[in-house]
Amino acid sequence: MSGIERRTIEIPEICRVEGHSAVTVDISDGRVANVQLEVFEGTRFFERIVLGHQYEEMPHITSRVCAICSTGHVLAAVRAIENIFEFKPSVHTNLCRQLMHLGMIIESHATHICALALPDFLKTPDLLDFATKHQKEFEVWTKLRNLGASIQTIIGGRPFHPVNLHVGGLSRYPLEQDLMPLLRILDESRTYALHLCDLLSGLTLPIERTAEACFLAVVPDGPGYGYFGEVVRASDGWEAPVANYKEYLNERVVAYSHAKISTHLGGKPFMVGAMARLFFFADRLGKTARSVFDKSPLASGKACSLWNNLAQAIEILEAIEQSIVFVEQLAAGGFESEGATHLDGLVKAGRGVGAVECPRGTLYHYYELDEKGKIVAADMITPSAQNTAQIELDICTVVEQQMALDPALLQSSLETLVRAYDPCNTCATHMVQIRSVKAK
Amino acid sequence: MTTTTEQKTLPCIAVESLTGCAGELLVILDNLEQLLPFVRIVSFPFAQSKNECGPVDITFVEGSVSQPHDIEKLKRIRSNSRWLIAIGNCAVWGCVQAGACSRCHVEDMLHAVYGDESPIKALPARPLSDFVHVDAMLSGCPINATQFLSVTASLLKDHLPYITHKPVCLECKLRENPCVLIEKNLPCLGPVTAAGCGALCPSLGAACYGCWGPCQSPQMAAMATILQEKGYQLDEVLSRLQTFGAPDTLFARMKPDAEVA
Amino acid sequence: MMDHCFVLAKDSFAEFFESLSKLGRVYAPVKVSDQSYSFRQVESHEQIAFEALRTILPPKKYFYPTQETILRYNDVQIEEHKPEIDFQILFGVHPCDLAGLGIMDTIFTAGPADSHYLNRRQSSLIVGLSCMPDKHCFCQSMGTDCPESGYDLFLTDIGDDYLLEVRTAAGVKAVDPIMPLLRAAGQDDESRYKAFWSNRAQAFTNGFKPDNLRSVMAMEWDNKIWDEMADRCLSCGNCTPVCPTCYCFDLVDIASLNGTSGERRREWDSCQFVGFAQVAADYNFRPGPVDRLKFWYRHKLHGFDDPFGFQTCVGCGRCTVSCPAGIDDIVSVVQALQATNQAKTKHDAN
Amino acid sequence: MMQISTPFMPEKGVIRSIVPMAQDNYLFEFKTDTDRLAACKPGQFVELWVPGVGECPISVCSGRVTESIQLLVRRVGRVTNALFQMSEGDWAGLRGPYGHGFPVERYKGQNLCMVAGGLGIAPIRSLWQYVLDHRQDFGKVILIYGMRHSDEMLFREELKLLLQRGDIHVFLAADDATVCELPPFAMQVGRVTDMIRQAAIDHDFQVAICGPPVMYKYVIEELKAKHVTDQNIWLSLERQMKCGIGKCGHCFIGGRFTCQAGPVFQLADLKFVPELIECDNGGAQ
Ligand SMILES: Cc1cc2nc3c(=O)[nH]c(=O)nc-3n(C[C@H](O)[C@H](O)[C@H](O)COP(=O)(O)OP(=O)(O)OC[C@H]3O[C@@H](n4cnc5c(N)ncnc54)[C@H](O)[C@@H]3O)c2cc1C
Ligand code: SF4
Ligand code: SF4
Ligand code: SF4
Repeated sequence: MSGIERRTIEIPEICRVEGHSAVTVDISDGRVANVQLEVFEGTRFFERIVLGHQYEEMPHITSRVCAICSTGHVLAAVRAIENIFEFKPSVHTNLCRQLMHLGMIIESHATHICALALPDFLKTPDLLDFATKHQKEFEVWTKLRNLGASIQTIIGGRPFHPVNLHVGGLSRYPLEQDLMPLLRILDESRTYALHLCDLLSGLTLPIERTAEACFLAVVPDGPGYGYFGEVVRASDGWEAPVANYKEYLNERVVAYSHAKISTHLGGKPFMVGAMARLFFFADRLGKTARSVFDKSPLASGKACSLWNNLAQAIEILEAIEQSIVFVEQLAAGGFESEGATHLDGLVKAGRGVGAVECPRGTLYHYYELDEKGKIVAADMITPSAQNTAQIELDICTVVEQQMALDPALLQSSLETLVRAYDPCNTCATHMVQIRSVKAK
Repeated sequence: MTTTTEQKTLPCIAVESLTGCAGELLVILDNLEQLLPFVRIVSFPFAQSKNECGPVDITFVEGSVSQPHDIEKLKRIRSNSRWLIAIGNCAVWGCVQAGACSRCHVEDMLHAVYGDESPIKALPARPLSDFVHVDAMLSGCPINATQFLSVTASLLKDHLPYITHKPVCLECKLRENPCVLIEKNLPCLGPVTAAGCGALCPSLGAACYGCWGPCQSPQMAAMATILQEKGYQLDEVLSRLQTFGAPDTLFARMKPDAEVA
Repeated sequence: MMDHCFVLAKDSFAEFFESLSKLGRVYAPVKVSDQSYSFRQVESHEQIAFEALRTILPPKKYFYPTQETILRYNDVQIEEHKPEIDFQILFGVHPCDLAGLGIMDTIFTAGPADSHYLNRRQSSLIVGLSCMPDKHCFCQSMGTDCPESGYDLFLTDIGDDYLLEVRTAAGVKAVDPIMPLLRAAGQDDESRYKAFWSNRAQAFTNGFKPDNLRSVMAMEWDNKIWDEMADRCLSCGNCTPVCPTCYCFDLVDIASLNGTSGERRREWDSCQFVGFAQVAADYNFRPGPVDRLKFWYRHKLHGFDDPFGFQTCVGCGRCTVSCPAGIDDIVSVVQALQATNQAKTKHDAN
Repeated sequence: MMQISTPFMPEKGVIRSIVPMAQDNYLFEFKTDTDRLAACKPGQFVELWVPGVGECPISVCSGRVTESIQLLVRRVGRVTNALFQMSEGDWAGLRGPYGHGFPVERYKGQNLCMVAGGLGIAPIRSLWQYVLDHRQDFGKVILIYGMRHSDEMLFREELKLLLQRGDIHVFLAADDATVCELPPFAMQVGRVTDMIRQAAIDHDFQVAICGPPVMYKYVIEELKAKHVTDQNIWLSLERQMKCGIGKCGHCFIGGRFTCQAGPVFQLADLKFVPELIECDNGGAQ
């Protein structure tokens, strides 16, 4: 072994991500020998937890996978089960669900950008620092978060872990007087989203280049920019129905992590999330978001993964515009007061997949029911699990570029990189914190 | 906003998490503006990267104990904290993962989710109070922000908060909701679930599914009897009652024919 | 007897309502689900559910809110919280609820009077309304079916008209603007009125006689019926907030984060909760559902005999319909107790 | 419209002194602006409020009318813990005095036996102070005070003086008296019931009792054995009391509000009260 320089970079716990995780990089003879993104959030076993429960409990149980994208889990579960029952929800229900989802996108992206990612760029390691030195950004965060929370509360009953979304429909539909006050807030919120877009486009990134990524995203149902669909598309030209997810996502268990790792079509790492969605569907954006996108570094199509945060800001802007449309449509459609649809006659045995584009990427829920509607098998594949392989690839690329740098700088680059993905370890089971970089 | 010098003399709080969905952390983040003038946040790994592990006045802990690492961390937190407060259903009851553990062995779960060769060490999910002394428990999934702030206010004065865990039915009736258990025969768990959410589900016409965990002295056997009379199968009833972590001990008094599966 | 009685044609009700709503906010029963009604604020007479028998919560909530602040404090002083009290009109209060309010009045005025309750009570106009009992009503048995007081105005449904009794000075003032709509009640009206009340008296079918409740309860204290009921009791407390005569509350301090100020609040409580009779060192005088259930029955049936000389159940049937376990059927429970008791005493006599 | 004021308004009571009596038992002296509280009768109580925490009923243990009142408080839970964190000069809220205390007028001219268990000594102390101030009005006077451990003895100095007086017969008993007191404390190992057996009590005595719920049943049995009638037995009862003025319902037993009709009851007056002394299964949950 003598003569060969070996060292290991360890980031034992990465802060400001959802959940607990760590990064280990082995460097041997000037080359990266091994990269591990370890998720050591305790195991949650949702695929097992749901067994034996009734289908109608799925939204409530699976929302507990993760608070921040609980709405996504609820909607994925609901879609999967409705697919089994071959049930088509009403137009009204769909509008409510879409609006709800946008509320989550706004809240989750805002929190991710402002609280988890921005402090890296603004160099404010603690909250009070952030709140006092960057009052504008703190305010933007508060306003957008509150907006997202209000939307989700009005539709779902509370800011997260919604109680009002069920298989079949809502238990109570929002009334005109609940929704209309949103319009004014939505209108004001554009400036906050634009502020984030400006701020993020103007950043100098600590990393020049990340590994080239293959993007995957669900093709939205309908013409606009959207988050629900039945077909997934990859940037290498391939397309498949989400129902076949098992064939194209290879989920495997790795020894070092509580999160499973996914690759696409036999081993290829890939990236899901805001950047992937914009890569495919920027042309579906509304006018305002589109013009921001066109001027941004994302427009080139091959951007550094760190721009994911900017992609999220653009999605916030788009979500605000879309929400205004949905609220207006709900108003125009009249406010029906149907209660949750009773599905009793439709319950049957079967299998179904529901895929939803969550803030961090595609989320798949799969269920198998018996004839009484009891869950006999389940599977959930979260975006963070899908991104893990790509993050490891990116880490590898960054370490090779910056190996010569001061270890503290390198560590900070790596943390920034990981945070850009906003890996949700709670989802993947939970995620990361950094204590030191040790060179052995 | 207070200046840095004043910050030094403020009570220190920490927000830590074990294994959970981070919901409580979000609730705290959402109420940060109200807290910041009165406390110094010395540790909050979810939201800041400069975290100390020195002594703190109040530590709020979210999440359940689900792996050996969590126990170590919890013990360290306990020894550093004057008040240790369990927040959220995971920390108070163990939430859905504990609920499942009472119906299935953790090894089986590991096997079911991660396959045969998994090196992962998992423990059956347990609430904090199974391992350390907990000064107060604030249930909720997620916790109620108003309740959290008033509990924090008490603790900042070094007073134990008043938390009663009366049933959801109380809040439901105070909001004058028609009872969905009676009128719609929905499997409402309001009678055995701790209040605090404001009877959210029944107020929307849906059944309470028990996300706040058991109320004080829940009558599980009676609840099971009544749901069975409404046509729900016993195994379904039990799995609903235990979904959000109600421990087996609460079912001890159930009649032999209603033995916990 | 028809001194202060007038006839209001049902066709004129809208105008009557209009005139009432000029005096203040009007609350009346509205339909909130297939089976339930609730007193809510109404803007138009069309919202009123005249067919409503019992609302989920009784009208006590307008005088004794489910939650209210009683004082605020800071580091130097304690300040009484004086709620803003607007004049309110309760329309459609049935005899049992009028009797219930009477009992609440007694409790809240006995000893040091409860100001919040009384202040609200004094700035209200109560308009009673006649009703036809269903199978759960037993106000007749409890002697609360024909109220003689507790209202300002009372409407009896006599076919196409209402017979409007004006009971108080406030009532006189309230009908003053609509006098042109009214005509004095005549003989025919009186007989229609009497016919209504006698028909109504016939409509009570359960034949429940609450005799000797005190001794029956005492002798049947260990009856196994209590244990059977307690096996089903959820301790959910639904029976108490819905009862027009349940008054229990909890007092709660809400401190502010600044460490110096806060408020004290009272909230409805229930004797069915395990913490209700618990004292220091976790000693509990009523630890089990059976203890609490018996306490409640006893309190309703003869609990107020001693201090006030009346029973606290007014026979509205709310507890019966609100109990998810179906065990708060006062009539059948007491009848069962009376039956065993009678058998026992006969046996002893022999 | 005339609006009346709420009866829930406490007065501010400034802590004048805090004297530890035994572990977790402190004697607090409060000064209020009015003398309404100081003029209370033996056995009455106040609602003590620690702002931000809550209220609890505490017996006034000073039987003499002075410008301040004394409360002996045991630290057991939320409110009492918070009180123990306060210092001289701080204020708490006080409402009262509430309830009917011991019927001292009816005791006059008769023999009196006072039985206290543990913390029950607090209201009994107000009674003995009254009795001593009007000693000539009473016949034979006996004080029986039981505690778990001799260390827990409250009002030690005053008891010393009582023992020296000679016109009042004092019995002290502890379940565990390993640290045996020097004279004048004639501490015996045993329970209050043993003391009652020893004491020269007959049907001619009025008996005032205050102690933990479990104690009453045995004390009453013992007194009956001595032919003391139900008319002459007076119990001070503990219940949860949120309001103290017969509204909140928590203390309601056998047709009456303990706070208003009690807390001192004549045993004869408690005809059918099933949960009077203790609950059926001893309070275990
Ligand atoms: C007439 C009277 C006189 C008394 N005199 C004295 C005296 O002189 N000195 C003294 O030290 N003590 C006295 N006590 C006892 C004293 O009132 C109690 O020790 C006191 O209430 C303890 O208050 P805490 O808040 O410290 O205790 P905690 O144990 O925290 O609770 C206080 C009360 O709140 C209630 N409570 C607790 N949990 C719940 C829940 N989940 N739901 C509803 N309620 C709940 C309990 O009933 C408990 O009694 C007296 C009691 C009475 C009735
Ligand atoms: S709906 Fe549920 S929570 Fe509400 S009263 Fe009925 S059982 Fe209780
Ligand atoms: S499930 Fe029950 S406890 Fe949870 S929000 Fe709904 S009503 Fe509240
Ligand atoms: S006890 Fe039941 S029937 Fe009687 S007044 Fe109360 S709610 Fe009505």
